[in-house]
Amino acid sequence: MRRWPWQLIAGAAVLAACAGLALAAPLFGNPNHQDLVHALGPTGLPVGPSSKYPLGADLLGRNELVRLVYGIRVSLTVALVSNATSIVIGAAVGLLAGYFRGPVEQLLMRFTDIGLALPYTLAGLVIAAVMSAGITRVIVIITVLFWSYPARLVYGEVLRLRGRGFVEAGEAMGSGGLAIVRRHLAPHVTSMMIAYSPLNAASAVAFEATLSYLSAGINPPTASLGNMISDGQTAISYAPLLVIAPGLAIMALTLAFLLVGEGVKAYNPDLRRLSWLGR
Amino acid sequence: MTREGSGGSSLTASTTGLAGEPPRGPALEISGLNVRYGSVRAVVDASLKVEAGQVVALIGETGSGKTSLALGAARLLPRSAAVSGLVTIAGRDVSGMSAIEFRAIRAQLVGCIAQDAMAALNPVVPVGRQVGEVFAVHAGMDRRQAAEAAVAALAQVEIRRPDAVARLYPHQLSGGMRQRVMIAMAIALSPPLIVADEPTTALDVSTQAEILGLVGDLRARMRSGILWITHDMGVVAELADWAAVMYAGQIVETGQVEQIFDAPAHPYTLGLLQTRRDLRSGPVGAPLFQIRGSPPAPGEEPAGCPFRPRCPRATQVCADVNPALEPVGTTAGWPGAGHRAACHHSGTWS
Amino acid sequence: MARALTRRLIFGLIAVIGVITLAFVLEFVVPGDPAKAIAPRANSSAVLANIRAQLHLNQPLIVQFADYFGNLLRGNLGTSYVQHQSVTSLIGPRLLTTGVLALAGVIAEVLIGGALGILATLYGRVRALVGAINLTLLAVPIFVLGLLLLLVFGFRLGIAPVTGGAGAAQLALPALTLGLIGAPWYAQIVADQMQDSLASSYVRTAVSKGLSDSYILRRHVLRNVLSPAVTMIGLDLGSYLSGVVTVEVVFVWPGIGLLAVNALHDLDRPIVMGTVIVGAVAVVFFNLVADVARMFIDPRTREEV
Amino acid sequence: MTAQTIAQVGAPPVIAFDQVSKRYRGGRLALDDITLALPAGGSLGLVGESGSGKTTCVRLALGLERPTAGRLTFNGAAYPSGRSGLRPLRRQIGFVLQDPYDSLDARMTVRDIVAEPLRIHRLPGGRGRRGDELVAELLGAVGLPGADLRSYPSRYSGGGRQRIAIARALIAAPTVLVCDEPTSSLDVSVQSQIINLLLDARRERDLSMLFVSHDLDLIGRVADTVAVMYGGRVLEIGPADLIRRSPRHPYTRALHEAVPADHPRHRRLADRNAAGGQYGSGSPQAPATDARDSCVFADRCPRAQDRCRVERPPVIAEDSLRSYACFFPLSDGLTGQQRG
Repeated sequence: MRRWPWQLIAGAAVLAACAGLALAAPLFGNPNHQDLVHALGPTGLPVGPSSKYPLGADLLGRNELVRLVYGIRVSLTVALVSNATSIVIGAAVGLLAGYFRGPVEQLLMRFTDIGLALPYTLAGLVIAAVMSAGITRVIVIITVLFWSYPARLVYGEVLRLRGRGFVEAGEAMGSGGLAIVRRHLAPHVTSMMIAYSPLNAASAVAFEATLSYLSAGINPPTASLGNMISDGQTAISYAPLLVIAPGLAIMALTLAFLLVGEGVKAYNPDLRRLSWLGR
Repeated sequence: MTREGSGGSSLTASTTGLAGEPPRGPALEISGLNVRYGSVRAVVDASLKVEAGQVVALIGETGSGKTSLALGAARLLPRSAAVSGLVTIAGRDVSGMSAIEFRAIRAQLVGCIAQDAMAALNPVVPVGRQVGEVFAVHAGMDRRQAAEAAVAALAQVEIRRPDAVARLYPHQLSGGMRQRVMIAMAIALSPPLIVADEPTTALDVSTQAEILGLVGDLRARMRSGILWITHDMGVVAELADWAAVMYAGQIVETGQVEQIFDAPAHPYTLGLLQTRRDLRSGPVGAPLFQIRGSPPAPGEEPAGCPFRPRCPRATQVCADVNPALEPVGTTAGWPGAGHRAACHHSGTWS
Repeated sequence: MARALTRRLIFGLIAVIGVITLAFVLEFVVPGDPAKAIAPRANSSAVLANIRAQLHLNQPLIVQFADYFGNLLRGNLGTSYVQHQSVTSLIGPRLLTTGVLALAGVIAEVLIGGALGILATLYGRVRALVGAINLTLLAVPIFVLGLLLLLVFGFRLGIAPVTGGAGAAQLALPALTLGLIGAPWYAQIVADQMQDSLASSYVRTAVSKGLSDSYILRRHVLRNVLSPAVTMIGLDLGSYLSGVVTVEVVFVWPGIGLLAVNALHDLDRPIVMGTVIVGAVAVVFFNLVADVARMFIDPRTREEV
Repeated sequence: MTAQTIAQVGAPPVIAFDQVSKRYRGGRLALDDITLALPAGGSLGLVGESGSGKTTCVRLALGLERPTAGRLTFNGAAYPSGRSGLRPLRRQIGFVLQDPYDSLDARMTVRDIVAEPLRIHRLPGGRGRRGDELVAELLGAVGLPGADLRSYPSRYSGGGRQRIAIARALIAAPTVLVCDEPTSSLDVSVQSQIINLLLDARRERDLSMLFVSHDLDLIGRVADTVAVMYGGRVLEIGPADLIRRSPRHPYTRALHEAVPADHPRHRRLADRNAAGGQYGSGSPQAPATDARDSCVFADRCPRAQDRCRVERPPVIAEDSLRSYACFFPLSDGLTGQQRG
């Protein structure tokens, strides 16, 4: 086997660490426990970092570190689930539309067009208004908004593949329609989706945080990296950690997914670029 | 270079050449050229000469190094290629020049014709402008003059309605038309050397015939030397005065075309000729003549003569010593012909 | 060429109609009684029933949708429940404000991204650094970047205003946020296209014609890089014009996004519908504009059916 | 006579085109009233330049396209429609396509590629060891003995991949071999090896063969009967050596004259007069294929007269073996070319 590229190793390591944290979350304590006596100082302001509160306390006297760990757990769950749902739906739509031309294709692709025409964040807010806060809401929103782009990618790829010699050879050998999809189209589409999904997961993490920040995702008291930032925003001048810590956590998680994506791309060696000028 | 009368009318209205020097010496002289891509040696110690007004065919199959040699000489290989050896064009030592220095005069020295004109022409720029920019940059013409010179150049290569064609984009032209545009670009400044990399391989046989006819016609009018890369012995027969056969990065035979066809002195050359002759005259359904085995993979350099594994008369010496390019006995060759081959048994083949 | 464009236009219209239908259905599933939104202080149910009757709210969904769609075709987006003004009069000026931000954002991302892409392609030494910058910018969510810029340039250095509003000074930070968020996408496109172009046979032909590096970059490479970048610009302009909600919220930039967010909180259905429709139309319109632009840049796309 | 065996003389043609036309969605007429027949046990060569319609004939023969007019028959019966209907027919057709880098699925192992026809038609050997042996044996027969069954196509050269494609074409014991320019993207020396493999396979397995190429010389060596195509029509059909030595249609002769000489002494293209702009490829676009009632070669033909531009030449059968579509055919007297 070729050596794993460093990006893949680094990204996977960070993801593993986050997953570890997520699973061990309960060991850190109760994210909603308020300790008004110790957590808040004499003037009612949250106490800074200390041994008991490594990241300090938030405005309601809760342990910021515990909430951060639960926030990571939420973001990771949302990213993995909504990434899977949006890609499975998108790939299926793209594959069906690409292979069964005619009315099926037109119907599916017009739905994809609608998905792509939706004003991104706004549509998320509108859907949010319709559902009660929580992880399921965020996953539904992300799935509804994220499936159309992979669908368009897969549709284009299937159209290109249909023209390729080996697909026509499959047909000329007498292979049935579904057999061609299963044996020739699906593997190529799968490897394309494997390369795309880290990018999709990274966008899901960022979008979940954005939705929660706009209180259209996971609302307090449940801890989410997004709503922790919107809560901490008011204390930005005297307790910046309440914004910086969740911010960095989101970036770490997103970066981990992106690195995995870069690693996957680097793993299958496409042609090295030749160049005739430039330094 | 200002052109003396020499019968052929100068191709374009005014070409300010290399400070007025008339062309001196051979169009191209290569000695000891090596091209390496990383650890893979594509061209090994190759030497070759193209006289003014002469067509030299560089023959070889995929991976023989023929393209690396020709483009290496014209300094058109990507930066990842390590090129060494002496290259002089029209008497000027080009290999010694810096990139900037060479760039200034390269268009006046060597014109290049690529194999796939579709890829070699910019898809989003009208062909007229792509021809005209040579004049604009090097012949000091303004935009309008360059456009006129471009239309004249297109007319030179027998394109009907050149003014209309000049406004079209490459994808709107037929294969033959695109190749004519490439030729027009290459001969724009009547350079002493033309390097053509299999220009007719991608064309239909009737279009190829026209392009060969056109090149034959231009050759008579221009005094340029042409280095023509091909793997088709028919094209060599049609166009070349002199031929060099390459195998596994080395020149294995070189000589006048008649000598090569009448008395090939290297088994690979003989094999190529027999393959084509048998293809054209053998009975229907009978097996075709074939050179057994396959060429060495890039980077793989067997001991001794590279052709040994495929040679019907290989002996022990062939396995030990890689034969150098030696003159073939004058009896078999033409008097003073310079027919040379890299084979321990070169005299026994014809 | 016209056939290809009309086909795209029809698909675009279908998409817009689809968005309208979807938004309309969603709006009606929204819990809460619009009548209360109109007269929050009214306590007697009679008054509320009267309002509901006036707005035909008790008629079946289909009739209300047909009614709404009919008005829409006549350019009447209805009246805001809360501000009792026509939706168009509310959205109009806001559209301009968001438009200015969208344009500034796109210009910023093209310049920053383009520069990063060109640097990464031409100067090998810088490539890893640009790669790291791209990854970092991709990893940071838009509101985190916004807050960071606000924290640094607003609070700490005091250069940029921290209060909302749509003045030129207030434009800098939100536009920079958009620019930095979009930059990696453009850097990627420009780098990929430039590398393809520099490795292409037509650049080798240009080199063989003794043209200078800068001439080749300007006259041969640039145009081939423009085409995919233009498609991306069309996509971005379309999506930004539907209100860069997050940036507008973080910087309190009075555009459509902010209007929509508030309208959602106030259950002001016509405004929300209005902004969604404007958004969808913007996306479709600018995709078409990008297609036309691409046809001028790359003649091969003219014949594409 | 041709290599047709006695037993099959009376049998219906394996593949027959009966006044077949094909117009693509964009309006382009790729085939215009084609009548051709691949006799049982025989071999038919289609030769023509790009845009002549020869590849469309292959696509119709493989059932990848349906004719817009006329009838296609396989062993006398009409081509069924739909994938399931075509399956039994497709089992009998082995094919080798032009681009070895495109016709093999880069994600499948060599074993799965070659054994795919067995799995499609549920023949023994689709899976498991029995299949491995079958594949290994066939790979040996096509010049890849001891090839690693678990390797991927990317490891093989153009010639190697074409051998894998031939093994795939033969594994389900077809009765017909359809080859669409199988060697045009290979080197000349590799071409001979691949062509010899195809000729051996045809002889050993008694296959009929439809062979398509732009290379006149190659067609003359591979096919008993040759059909010359241009602009979507058949201009001439006849035995390979007669087509070469004494063509009837001016286009056939023009094609032969365009082939480069054998020896520098017989050089004729490079000195202008022989081929001086005869084909006028200086004109921008490809031949108009929609010239309904005129000879499609009229605007490039040196012998063209008014009649050729207003009337479509019917197909004239000179005898049981030869036919051509030309008002002013060449007679035997004019050999027309000096052969090297």
